[in-house]
Amino acid sequence: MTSEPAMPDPEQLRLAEALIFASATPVTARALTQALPDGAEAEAVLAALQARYAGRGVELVEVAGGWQFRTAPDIAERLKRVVKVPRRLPRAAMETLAIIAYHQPVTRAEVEEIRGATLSQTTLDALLDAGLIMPKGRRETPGRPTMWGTTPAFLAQFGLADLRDLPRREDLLVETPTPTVEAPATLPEPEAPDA
Amino acid sequence: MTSEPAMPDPEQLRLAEALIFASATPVTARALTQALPDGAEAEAVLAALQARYAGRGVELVEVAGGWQFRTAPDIAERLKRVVKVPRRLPRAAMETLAIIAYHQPVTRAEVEEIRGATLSQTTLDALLDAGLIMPKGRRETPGRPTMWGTTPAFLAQFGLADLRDLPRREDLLVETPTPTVEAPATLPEPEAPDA
Amino acid sequence: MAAVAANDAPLGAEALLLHLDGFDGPLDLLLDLARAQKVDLARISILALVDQYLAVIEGARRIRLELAADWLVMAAWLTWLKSRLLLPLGLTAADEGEAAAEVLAARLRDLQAMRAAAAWLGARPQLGQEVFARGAPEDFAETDRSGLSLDMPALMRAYMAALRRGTRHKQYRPARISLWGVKDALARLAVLLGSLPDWSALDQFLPETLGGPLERRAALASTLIASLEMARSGTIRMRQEAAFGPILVRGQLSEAQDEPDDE
Repeated sequence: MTSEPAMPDPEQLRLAEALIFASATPVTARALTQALPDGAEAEAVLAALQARYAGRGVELVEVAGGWQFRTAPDIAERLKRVVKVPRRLPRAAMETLAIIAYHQPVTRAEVEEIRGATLSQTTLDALLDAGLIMPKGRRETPGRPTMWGTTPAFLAQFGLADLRDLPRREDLLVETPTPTVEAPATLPEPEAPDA
Repeated sequence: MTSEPAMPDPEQLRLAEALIFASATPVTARALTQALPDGAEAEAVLAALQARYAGRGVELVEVAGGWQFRTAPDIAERLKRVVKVPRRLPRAAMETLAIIAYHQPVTRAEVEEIRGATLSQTTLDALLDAGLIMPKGRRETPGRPTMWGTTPAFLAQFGLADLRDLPRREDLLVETPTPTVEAPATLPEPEAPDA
Repeated sequence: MAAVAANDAPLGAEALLLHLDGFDGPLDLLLDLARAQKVDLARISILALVDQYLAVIEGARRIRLELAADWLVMAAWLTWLKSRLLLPLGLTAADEGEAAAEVLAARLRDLQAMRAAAAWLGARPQLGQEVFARGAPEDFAETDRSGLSLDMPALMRAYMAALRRGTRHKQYRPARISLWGVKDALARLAVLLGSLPDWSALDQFLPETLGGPLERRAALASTLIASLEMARSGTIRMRQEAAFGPILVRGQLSEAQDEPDDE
């Protein structure tokens, strides 16, 4: 045995390469030794293999006590792609949004009246955070409750040019229930964001 | 552009190498083209990459409509000693698979007719579990029997780029192969464009 | 797999049975017998094949009578085929035999081809058997769940659901149908007639606030009945100039001025 690292047998290199490639977990030097023919030096084989892959798209790295092929970090960065998985709004939020869209400007109490359910702060916050609704002044009644309306972002999200593009309420409801809160007789006036 | 294949940019080679290496399934030339910078020639990059890996422990092969790195077939025996390998398909399953591959879409009754034997549930289940076959609609005859065909996983498992890679039926009959003798495992030779 | 190359040597009865069990049915056995003829499948002798098959089945039956039905069905069919094949050429029955023999040969070639295909597939290095893909694939995809998935149909469904629930929660009160009854009409006529000294059309005594046509007709009918009632008791007088003409009423107070023109 010489002290300088001898170039390992190419067949050993091939076997190590295939084994590490096919393994689902990092391959320990010990496991590699068992796979290699007797007398082979796993360390030398690994070093040679690492040198062979140096600077390539895939590199041999030591992780978690074993060896594994990993994409070179700079390439991994370039291959990274963002997959957008849009969330759906919870049902309560969607219903609240729809009511605000059709009845704006509308107070929280009115939304609750129409939905027949209380409107939680979480739901309101979710719509505010999503930029879909905004305050539209206060109603001049006792308590001066905040009125809510939709934002231009709401229109953009639904691909509407204008609030008037919402389907008419009459076209939606076969039997028109009569909500106690007065809905605008016609359609809500379009917002003029830059008026 | 010269007619002789120019050596692709090393960075493109790194990127392609990493992309195909990382993927769990074969990478199509189209997907590669999208990942490469504009103007890069996927075919040339693939050819260069294949040449680089020729004779190594891991090889680049064209399967199931894409490209995939796989361990070299000749080290199968040595790898099997350390890598856990599932059971091979029994003869009845292999024959059924061959019949489905060649006659698809084909009904169970037709498979039975060709084999002159009933097709057991075990066999059908084994092929389905392995993801090698799938239903391909129903035949518009009385009873509307399900028709079967092979999956992309079938191509991947047997290292076929395409169903057209199956030998022609006429060629199968020319020299009578002896089914009981295991033929030596041979992969299609990697093309070495500048060998 | 005990099937191959067992046909050249004469078989003992026991071996024969084992042998049969090794086949996947009669066609499988026939193909094996045909292959034993060591000629191209296109040129096998169907007649010789039939004889060999029948000999095997006969041998097997001697020791096991309950041989599976499909072996016997095939034997019966082959016996029929043999009888046709032995007929002199030119007879219709002989032609039938030739055609049937050709079908059988084609089926054997078919099965043979599929056998070969299975062998070809089996000889290929299989993924997960001889060759292996990357054991630890990497995924560079990062999911971004910050976006919202909103669409009009969902908004509409939500709106309708909200309205339905909203109305369901309210107490149901059937709309009050208030029809002008005879009692009401009697009271109204009694009050009004005093202030109307002259003949007046009956519909002038209808209440001012009437909903729809239904309410109007109901009020008119009630008022007519009320006025007839009052006329009968002599409180008022009524008259009608022409059929379907306006019905006129007036109070009895001014009876001095007028002729009685009942009805």
